[in-house]
Amino acid sequence: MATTKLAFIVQRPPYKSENPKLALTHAIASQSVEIYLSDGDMVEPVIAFIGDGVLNCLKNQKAMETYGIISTENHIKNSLLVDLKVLVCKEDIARFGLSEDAIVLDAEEMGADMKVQVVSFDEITKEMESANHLLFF
Amino acid sequence: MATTKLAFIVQRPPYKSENPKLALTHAIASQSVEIYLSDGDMVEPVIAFIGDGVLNCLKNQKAMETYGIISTENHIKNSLLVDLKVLVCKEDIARFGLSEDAIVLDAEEMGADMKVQVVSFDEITKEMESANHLLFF
Amino acid sequence: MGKLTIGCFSSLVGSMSLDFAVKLASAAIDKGHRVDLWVSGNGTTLAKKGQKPFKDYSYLAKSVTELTAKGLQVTACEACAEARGYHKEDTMEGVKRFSMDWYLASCFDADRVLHIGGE
Amino acid sequence: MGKLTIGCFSSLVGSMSLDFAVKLASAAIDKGHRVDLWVSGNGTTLAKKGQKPFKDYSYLAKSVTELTAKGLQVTACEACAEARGYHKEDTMEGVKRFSMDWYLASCFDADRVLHIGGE
Amino acid sequence: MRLGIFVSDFRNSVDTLDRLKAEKLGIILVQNGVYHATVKENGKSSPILDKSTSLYALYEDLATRGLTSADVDSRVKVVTYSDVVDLIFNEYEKLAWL
Amino acid sequence: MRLGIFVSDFRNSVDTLDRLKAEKLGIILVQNGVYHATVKENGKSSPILDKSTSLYALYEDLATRGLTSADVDSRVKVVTYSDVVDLIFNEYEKLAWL
Repeated sequence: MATTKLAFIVQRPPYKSENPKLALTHAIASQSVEIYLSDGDMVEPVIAFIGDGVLNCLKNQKAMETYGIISTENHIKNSLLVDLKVLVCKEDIARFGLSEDAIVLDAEEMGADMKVQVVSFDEITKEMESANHLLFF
Repeated sequence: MATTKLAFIVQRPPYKSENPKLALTHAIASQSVEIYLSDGDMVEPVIAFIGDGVLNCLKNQKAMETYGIISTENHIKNSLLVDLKVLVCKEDIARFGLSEDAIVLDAEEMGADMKVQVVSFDEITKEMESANHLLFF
Repeated sequence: MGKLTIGCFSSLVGSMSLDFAVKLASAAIDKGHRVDLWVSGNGTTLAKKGQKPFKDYSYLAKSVTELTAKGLQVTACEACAEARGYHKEDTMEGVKRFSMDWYLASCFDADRVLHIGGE
Repeated sequence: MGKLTIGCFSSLVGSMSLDFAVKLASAAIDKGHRVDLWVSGNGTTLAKKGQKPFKDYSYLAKSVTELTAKGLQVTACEACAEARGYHKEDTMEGVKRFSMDWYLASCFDADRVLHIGGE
Repeated sequence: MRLGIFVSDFRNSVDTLDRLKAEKLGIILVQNGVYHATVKENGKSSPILDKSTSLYALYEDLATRGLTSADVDSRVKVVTYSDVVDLIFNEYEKLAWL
Repeated sequence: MRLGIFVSDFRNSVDTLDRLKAEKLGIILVQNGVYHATVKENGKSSPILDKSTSLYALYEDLATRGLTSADVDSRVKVVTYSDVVDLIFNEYEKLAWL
């Protein structure tokens, strides 16, 4: 019985490449990883948006209307729906002059209990320290 | 009878993507473009390396030994061999503290008469002005 | 009405530059312009037959098919495609494969050239 | 001896990151380590059957075939491949296709994970 | 020359824009380039907005990223793909995608 | 944590390196990252070389670009792929590719 903790750190804005989105879909895949593992073994992901990566978290992304693809916003909400831990760097939100109101913070309309946590970079560093492996996107 | 002048401007270092190399191979393709054109019509390419792009011009690139691919250096020499005009920005060479000795300047060993010209950015601007179209790599 | 030649060297799906190129081509054709689209390097993936639509991924095959019917010329760099294991039979209907000189010839009589060569 | 899991999300040929991943895998296997290689996004192009060698283009198909014979596990993201028109029959021999959870499972018991997610 | 420059990145890895000279120079912000029109870092607008008086940002790429006209700097005009076609053919004779 | 950071670009589009903290932090320059070890701009070395005392540059990527050990800053150790494997398993426990 073991748990491997993986930290998915998103440091780039959305849509230039699909990598920020792939961070979320890979983290969500932790829900089905047990088919490969022994009983009781787990993969525990944590997702953190830092630097320009916090721009992934803006509300009202119209990617489906404009380019026919599911928005990164939607993928963040899907992550909350399966109870993943999602962190956004407080200092970077301040640097961009964004109010918390402009940021995806919950997926209540989808029935998710989990919320996005706005935390200091020091908190995110602690998550990296407690993770077994780091995956930067 | 018309000539269309295309300016291929390389502004990024080699090998991160294959784009700087594709600038050269596309410019070289001007040699065979006549099959698509009327008699006397021509495409005249000029290649200019600016900014970090001047790093494409360093001598002794061992890309074949290390990764099994023809070096960008070799493609510059092939361009000279088919008499293309190749320019390198003088100010950027100075900025990187490179001597002209460190830069590919000719392909004499392959029998090319043409030489790489080290010119000021103002000269390169004039080439862009006289070109019909610009292609930045 | 003019002729616009677009060259795009970025990857399908991964980068949105091909999406940009296709949408711009569509808008220009709607206004009565002629458009040539050259895909080279990783951009040749646009020409692959059998792309599967997922809502998660950008899906351009349908737009390309519609636009070629409206006169868009799409040509993929032959060597770039072969290097990636895309052979002639892997190419989407309506899309051509030629050497790089095709792109230069298209630029020859174009009124405007938009070369998307960024990374 | 340890286990190294490498994830690579960059395109074949266009970026040298897949070259890096394959060379690092080879060096690690030569030292007796176990290596898993996960290719996702545009990295799935590494798994395409029928890549043609040109001296102008990076050609990794041969190295991958040799390394899988030496125990390298290469798995491509199934959805990413399908979106690009790579189906099961397009996949190089010795390379597997699974969902993203395969990568997480490989990370689970890896001693080291090198995730190449840059652009 | 009349030069239309497409900026598609928020963090540019090249300094070409600082050097290009043209009698008429327009900047069309597309893809992640649209953040130059909307984001203030530490209260400051992007220096790109000082490079030209003809500034455009693509509506579709703003909307994709959750941005609206209200977020866009007043110096920047929001345009659609259809407008970009007209800019290409009517306002500029040469184009550069950096 | 003991963190090995791979830098693969000459112009970084992210500022993550400036923020990461670790008891032991090593920087492995690969691909176009090797220019940090060799290029002086206006006479100045790359500021990346001040971020750590454990600096490495990949031999194969130097050679590819026409660079030799003689071009490399004295603070940086030239390593092969085989050496990188040992760094990964013996010197660091977590890895970051920025």
